[in-house]
Amino acid sequence: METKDTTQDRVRARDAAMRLLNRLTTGAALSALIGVGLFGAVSAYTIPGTKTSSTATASTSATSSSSTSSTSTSTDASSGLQSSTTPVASSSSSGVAVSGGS
Amino acid sequence: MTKQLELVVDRIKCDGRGLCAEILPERIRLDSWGYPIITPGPVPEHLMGLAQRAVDDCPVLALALRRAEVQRHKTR
Amino acid sequence: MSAPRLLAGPDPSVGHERLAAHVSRLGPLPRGGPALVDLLVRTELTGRGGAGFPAGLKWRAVAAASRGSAVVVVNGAEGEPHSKKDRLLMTSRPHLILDGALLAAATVHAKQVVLYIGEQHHAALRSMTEAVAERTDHERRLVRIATAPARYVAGDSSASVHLVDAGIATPTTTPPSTRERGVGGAATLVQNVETLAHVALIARTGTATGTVLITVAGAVRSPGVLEVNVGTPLGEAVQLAGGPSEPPRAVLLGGYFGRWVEATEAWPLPIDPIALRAGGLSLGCGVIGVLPARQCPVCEVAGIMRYLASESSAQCGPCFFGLRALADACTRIAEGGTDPGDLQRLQRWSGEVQGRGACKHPDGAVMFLQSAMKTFGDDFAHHPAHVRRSA
Amino acid sequence: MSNTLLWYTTRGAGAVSLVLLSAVVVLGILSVLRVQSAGWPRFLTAGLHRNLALMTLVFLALHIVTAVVDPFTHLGWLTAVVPFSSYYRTLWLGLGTIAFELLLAIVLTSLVRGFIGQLAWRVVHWLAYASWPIAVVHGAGTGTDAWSAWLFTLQAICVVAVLGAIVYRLMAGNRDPLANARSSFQAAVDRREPK
Repeated sequence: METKDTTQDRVRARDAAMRLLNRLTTGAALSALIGVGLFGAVSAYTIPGTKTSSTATASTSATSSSSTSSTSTSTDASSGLQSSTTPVASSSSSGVAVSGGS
Repeated sequence: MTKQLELVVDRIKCDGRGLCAEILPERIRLDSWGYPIITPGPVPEHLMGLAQRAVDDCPVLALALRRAEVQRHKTR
Repeated sequence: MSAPRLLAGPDPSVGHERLAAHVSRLGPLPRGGPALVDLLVRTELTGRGGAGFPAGLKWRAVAAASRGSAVVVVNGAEGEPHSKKDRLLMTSRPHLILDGALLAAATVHAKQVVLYIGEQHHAALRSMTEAVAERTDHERRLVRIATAPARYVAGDSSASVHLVDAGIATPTTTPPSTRERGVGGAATLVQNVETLAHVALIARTGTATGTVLITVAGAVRSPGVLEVNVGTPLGEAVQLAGGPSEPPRAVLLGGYFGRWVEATEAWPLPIDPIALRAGGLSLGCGVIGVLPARQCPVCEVAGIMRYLASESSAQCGPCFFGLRALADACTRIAEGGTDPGDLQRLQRWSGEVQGRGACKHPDGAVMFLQSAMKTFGDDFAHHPAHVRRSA
Repeated sequence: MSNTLLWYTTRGAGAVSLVLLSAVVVLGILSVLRVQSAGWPRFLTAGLHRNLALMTLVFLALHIVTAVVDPFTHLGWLTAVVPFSSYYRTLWLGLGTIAFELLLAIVLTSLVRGFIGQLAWRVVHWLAYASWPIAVVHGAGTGTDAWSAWLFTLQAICVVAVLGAIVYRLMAGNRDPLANARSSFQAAVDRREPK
C-alpha cells in the first residue's frame, strides 16, 4: 500500500518505459517493412503458374527469405491446393492484386 | 504573461487506471487505492508535454488541463 | 421577541396551516427582486441545509446567470438521520416555504420551482402537495414535486439537480456549480426549506428573523425540534429539550458532517451559524446530538463512519474506498482495541480522502472523524479490546 | 515500378496489416484489463496500441494504393471507397473496404476523442470487434493463395491471439473496482419513470 518509490524512481521508470515504447514502435515499423517484402516474396513463390518472370523481379528480396524451410514447404502445399484455380490465374492476376492477402 | 495551466481530474469519470501517474510522476501520485493525487498549482513549462500526454492517454478522459485559478490561496 | 418566528401561530402538531390562515396571520406575499437580495445580504441569512452558504450571495449569482429561465429547487430531502426540523416545517408551515420559493423564483427569474422532498417523509409530501393545490393557477403551474430517495447524498444540491434532470439522485461533478448550470442546463437555485421559510418572513418584515430551527437528539428527556433565538447558549437549548436524560459526555454539533465538542465546552456555545463558523465549528443542519457518558465514543464514531461509508454513491474511488478503509479501521479499534498502526492509518487516509470527491461527502465524513479523534483522543489512544456494552 | 512488384507489395502489405491490426486489438484488450508488470507500465500498452494502430493505417494505405494503381486491376479508386463496387470478387473486396472504413472511423474518432466525448468515442471504438473479423474474412476469402499454408498459418496465429484475448477479457469481468458498488447504488437512487 505504501509507495516506497520516490518520485525520482518513478521518473526513471517512466523514462525507461518511454524509451522502450520508442524502441518497440521502431522495431515494429522495421519488422512490418521487412514483413511486406517477405510476405510479398513468399506469395510470389507460392502462386503457381502465373508470372514466372515476376519471380525474377522479386528475387532480390525473395532469395533472402527463401532460405527459410517453411517457405518451401508452403510452396508445395499451396501448389497442391491451387491446382484448380490455375486456369483462372491469368485473368485473376489483376483481381488478386487488389484483394491479395490483406 | 504565459498561460498557466493546471491539471484537474474529474473524480466521477476517473476509474483509477493509473496511467497519468506513470506518465507524470512529477505532478501526480496515486493514493492507497490507486486514484490520482494531483499536485495543485500550474504545471511548469518543462512538464507541459508530458502533462498533455497524460491528458491524452487517460483511457476515460478524466484528466484535463484547465487555466489555473486566479485565486492565490489554495484551499488544498 | 419582536420579530415573527417560523413556528409562531397554531401549534405545529396540528398539521398544515391553510393558506387563508397563513395570509390572515402574516399578510400577503410581498414582491421579490433585487431589493430582496440586498435585504438577504444585509440580514446575513445563511443556508440551513448544512453548508451554511450566505443566501443573498447565492441568489445574486443565480439571478446573474439566469437569463430568464432559472430553476428553483426547494430542498426538503432531509436525509440527515437525526434531523427532523425540515419535516416539521413542511408538515406545519408549507405556505411559508412556498412563499419563500415563489419569492426566489421572482427574484432569480425562474420559470420552474421544484419541491424536492424525501420520499420517506409521507406527511411532508402530503402537506406540501395540499398547500400547492391551495395556490393560484399561475403558482400551481410553476411548481412541481419530485421525491428524493432516502439516502444521505440525495440531499446534495447536484444530486437534487441530477434527480430532477435524469431521475437518478447521485451527485455530479462540479464545476460547473448548479448555480451556473443546474436543471436542464439552466441556472439553478437549490435552497433548503428552512432557509426559504426565513426569506418569507424577512421579505415581510425587512429584518432578520433572528431564529434558527434545531433538532435536539440523543440523551435528552424530550428530543425534538426547537426554534431558538440566534445566540442562545447550547446548554439552554438542551434544557429546553428537557435537559440531559443522563450524565452527558459530549455533543455532536451539526449532524454527521458536524463536529464533536466535550459537553462542558459545548454548553456556553452560542447557537449562531456565523459565530460558530468563526470558531471553527458549524451548526450544519441544526442537529444537536447529546452523547451520554455511559456510551463509548469510539464505538459511536465507528458506527457513524460505517454508515457514512455505506452512503458513498461509489462514484469517486477515494470516497468509496477511503471511507470504507476509515470505517474499518475505526471498527477494528472499537472491537479489537487500539492499534497504533490503525491510528496512523486513520490520519494518513483522512489526508488522502479529503477534498477528493465530486461532492462534499468524503470531506464531511473526514471532518467528522478528525473532530472525533481530537475530542476523544484519549479514548482512541487507549481503547480496550472486546468491549461489550450492555446498553 | 513493375506491375508484379506492385502486386506482391499489395499482398505483403495486406498480410502485414492483418498482423498489425490483430496486435492492436490484443493490446487494446490488454489495456482494458489493466495489464502491467515491473518495467511494463500501463501507459506502455496504451502507447503501443496507439502507435501500432497508426502504423496499421500506413500499411493499409500501402496495401490499397498499390492495389488500385496496379494497371492490371482496372478497379479504380471507387473500389477503395465504396464497398461492393468492384466488378471482381465483389464480396471479398467489399468486405476489405468496409473493414478499412471502420478502422478509419475508429482511428479518426480516437484522434478527436476530446471533442466528441468519451461516450461517442466508446461506441465507435466497439466497432473494432466488427472491423477485425471482417478484415480476417476479407483476407481469407480473397486471393488465389488464400489457403496456402503460410497465409493460413499467419491468419490462424492472429485469430488465436485475438480470440484468446477476447476470452480472457470476458472471463476477467469488469476491471473497474467501483463498477459493482456504483451500479447498485445507482439502482437504489434511480427514480426514472418506468417506460
